[in-house]
Amino acid sequence: MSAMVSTLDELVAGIGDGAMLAVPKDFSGVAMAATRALLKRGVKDLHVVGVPVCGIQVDILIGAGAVQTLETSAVTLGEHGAAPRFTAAVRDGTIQILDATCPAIHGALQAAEKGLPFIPIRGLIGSDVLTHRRDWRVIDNPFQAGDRVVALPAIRPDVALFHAPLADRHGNVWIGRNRELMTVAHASAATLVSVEEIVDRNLLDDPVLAAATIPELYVTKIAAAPRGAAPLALAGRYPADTETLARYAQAAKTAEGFRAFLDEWLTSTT
Amino acid sequence: MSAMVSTLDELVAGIGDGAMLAVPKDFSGVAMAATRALLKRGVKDLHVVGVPVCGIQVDILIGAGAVQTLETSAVTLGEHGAAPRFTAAVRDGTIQILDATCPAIHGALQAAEKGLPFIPIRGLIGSDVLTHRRDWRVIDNPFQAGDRVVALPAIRPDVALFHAPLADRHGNVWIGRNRELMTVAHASAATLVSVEEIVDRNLLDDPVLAAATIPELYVTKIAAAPRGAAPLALAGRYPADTETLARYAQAAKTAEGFRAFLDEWLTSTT
Amino acid sequence: MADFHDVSAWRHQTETLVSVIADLLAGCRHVAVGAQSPVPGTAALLARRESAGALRVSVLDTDRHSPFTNGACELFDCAAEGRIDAFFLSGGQIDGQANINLVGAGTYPSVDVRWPGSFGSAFLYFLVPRVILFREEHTRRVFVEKVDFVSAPGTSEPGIYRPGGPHALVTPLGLFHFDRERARFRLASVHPGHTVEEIVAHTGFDFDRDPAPAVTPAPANARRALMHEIVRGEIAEIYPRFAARFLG
Amino acid sequence: MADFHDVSAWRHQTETLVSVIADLLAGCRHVAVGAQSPVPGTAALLARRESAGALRVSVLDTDRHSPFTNGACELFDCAAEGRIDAFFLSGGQIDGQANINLVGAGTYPSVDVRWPGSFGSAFLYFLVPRVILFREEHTRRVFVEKVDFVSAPGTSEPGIYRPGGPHALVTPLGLFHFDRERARFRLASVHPGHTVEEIVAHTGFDFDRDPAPAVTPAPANARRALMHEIVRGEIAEIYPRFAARFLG
Repeated sequence: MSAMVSTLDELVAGIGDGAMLAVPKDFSGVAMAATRALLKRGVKDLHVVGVPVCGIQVDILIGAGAVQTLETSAVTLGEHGAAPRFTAAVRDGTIQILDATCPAIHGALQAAEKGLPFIPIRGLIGSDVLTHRRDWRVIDNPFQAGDRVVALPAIRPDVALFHAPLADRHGNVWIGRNRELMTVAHASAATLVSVEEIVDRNLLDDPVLAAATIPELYVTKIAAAPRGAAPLALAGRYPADTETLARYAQAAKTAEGFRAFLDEWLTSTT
Repeated sequence: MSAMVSTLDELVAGIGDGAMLAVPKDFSGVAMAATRALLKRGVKDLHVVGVPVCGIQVDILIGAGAVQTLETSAVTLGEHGAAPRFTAAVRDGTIQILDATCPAIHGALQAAEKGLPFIPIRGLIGSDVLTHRRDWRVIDNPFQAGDRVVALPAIRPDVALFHAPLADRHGNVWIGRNRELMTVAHASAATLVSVEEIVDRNLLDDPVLAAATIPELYVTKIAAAPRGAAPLALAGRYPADTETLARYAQAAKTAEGFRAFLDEWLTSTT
Repeated sequence: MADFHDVSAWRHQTETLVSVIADLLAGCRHVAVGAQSPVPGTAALLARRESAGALRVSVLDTDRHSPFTNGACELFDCAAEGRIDAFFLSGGQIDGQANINLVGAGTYPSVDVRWPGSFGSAFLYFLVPRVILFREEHTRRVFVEKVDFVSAPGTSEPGIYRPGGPHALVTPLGLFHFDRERARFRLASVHPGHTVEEIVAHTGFDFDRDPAPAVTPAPANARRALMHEIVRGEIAEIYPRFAARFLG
Repeated sequence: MADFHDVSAWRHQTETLVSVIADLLAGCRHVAVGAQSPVPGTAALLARRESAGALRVSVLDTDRHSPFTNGACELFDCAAEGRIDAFFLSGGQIDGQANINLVGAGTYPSVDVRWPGSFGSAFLYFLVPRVILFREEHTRRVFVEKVDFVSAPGTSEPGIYRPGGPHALVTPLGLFHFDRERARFRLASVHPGHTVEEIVAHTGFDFDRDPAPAVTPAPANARRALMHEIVRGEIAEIYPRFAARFLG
């Protein structure tokens, strides 16, 4: 099944304009090289779901004008500070923001993974996060009179896009401890994965690797992309390129600075 | 933290009379040696939850008079046929049976794992499984008028008891692909695990093993029990002892035959 | 009826059943079978071969043939997401509305005869589009007018979320299709060597039928050869006792 | 206020904050801290040492110091199960009812100043018994009468499931306890070198206080020594930049 293996350009061809696109947080394997391929091709009107938060990847997508709606619990460059293009877009009203809280994103994806129409969640009642989410409901706990609980509709992304350390030619993808990547693959209609390395053996034949492997059943396409999460870190493989991240944080404070960074980034290969 | 490591007798001391005890299905690591230790000590009035089905372990517990209530989706000896003591106990009305369906057991444990009061589930409506579960409710899907869905209350076992291939002295337990063992450990107030082998190194230090390891945070005690799932199989370690299983299936057809098997089994060491 | 003194007659019948079931899987992308279901398992692997790999077959509770890595819940989650097109169910009792009973005969809970339990049927029967009912005993004890306990209902009221349900019933005597609108079985074909009268005599529920139902076609020689190859190979590995009996 | 020209003054203040927070963790079994929270992290590791191992400390988003193996949801699941006793939250704005705002100043959604977002606060604030609010800027810009957006409310109506909530507020000027019944902060102690008047001047909400509040005790020498040892060791590994500044 080497039909699973594609180039980065072929990989991101699966992300259409207007798609609901789920992406992981910075420490879980962000597909930065694939994001560059996506922006080079041009994409617009994305509904991005940050699982459960996002960083430079989504800030760049916003800055490039590719995002219509963003559902997330936070956008931040971490130790490099605020996400400037996100901040500007919210202030200018150029994106629709659906503010969430981390476990709500996880729960709503788990509902989709389980084929449930909704899942309850504790907390939230009395918060403005809830007030502004017209798509959420407060219901009664059927087992305790007077106990109210928030019901979240399932989130079913069109596409999940992330980066992982290892895959095989069949499309099985090893994700290690980042188990939320398995949830998002189960929950999404299509799953696109860039990986550091594609090996010949079948990962499911190794009982130790298999236990943390997303089976190809849920994977649409994979593409090799060494250092594909850079400038972000990939746990166990490489640290963050803090110089580039700091340079981005500074440059993106203005629209012009962002545009210059983006032009350079789109033509670079790492 | 070698306070985690105990003998089998010490391990099962954590299972009191009347406890709600969750146990896995035959292919996921049944703690047969620990069950023998439990029966030697004597235990009664257990509320057993089969996750999601059970076999010889629970048939023996029922035959020995240790079970008051059994919640499960099935009890079977697999290729060795019906579970004779279960069948007799149901006919004689000596145990209370809460018939379920596999995904309902999984869902209710996942609700407990997530601290939810309940979780919805599809299916079930119109079945007598639902009719006889007075503890389940039919509610409205808050997102679609007229769509009814079953709500399951969380199952929060007092104790989870299972057998795994590997643990370390800190109490971290490697479970491989049997991910439901992690769910049941998260969901239960106490988790007792017998293992084939206890190693000196910390399993969480190995990123490949860590991905399928239950952290000691959720583990109460572990005990070494080589061949501790026998006569059942342990995947990747040993096959089922089909001769003993067939002998049990035959002997347990009568109360006398069961008693003779039990007496022999309680005094044997494998 | 499961006791064959004549092994070659059993082999012949099994070939027919495998062939009938393989036909029922046409067009599916993913079929799941149980670890103790050799006839459906053989049919699924046959259909996979004939589909040139378009059909995915998952054999549950086996390390090598199960694609699942997320624990025992994954089969059910996968089905609920619409990723499984066909599955097999059976019953201690099956009635004319395709209700199935895996719990027991008599009055619940202290039934006269207790069976293992409902397993995942009360869920999968609702969610898998093409559920094939398969039972190797065709008697009035099994095929009753009304089951004593509904592990899973054959049909649901309007408004109940139900993308799945019964598609067909396969027995050693014949093949029935299920009409979900009418909530009735229709006899589609009678297996070679059997008659409509025999089926009526051994079926406790009423069903629709043509005045002269078709005879189930015997598997073509090419299909029989493929079947034997699969049984010698993949099936011998998963269901060794079945393969030994089939191959002699 | 976060800009210290005098590093030794910053070190002195940080010692006080670490010491105050460590005291607030007394009796806890499990505290979780964020990967970018060096002061709470140091306090938690100090409290662990002083507890002789009875306190478990989980540092999120680190491979070596996080116990979690079930993905990004596990922190929240773990908290909801009652397995986490203490956690730290902050806010771009915090008001006198302990409501916190991590979203922005101005009118939502097109706020004048946008912050990253609510993260897990709208959940953890309800479920972790001892939430410690920590903010290194003590100004009227932060401590407002009423937050512009409630990421998570300080208190809830009767009937709302809420085993958790605000326990204390720690700033560079003082320590406040939160009274959940009265939904008000009470000034518990003023840090050395600061005054009640200074705190009142820089706090935009009304709070309770004794006529002469206590002065926050300086950490004992033994505790200071332990703190330095921890910063040199465990903290230098998790928060290297903080450790370098602290140790000079």
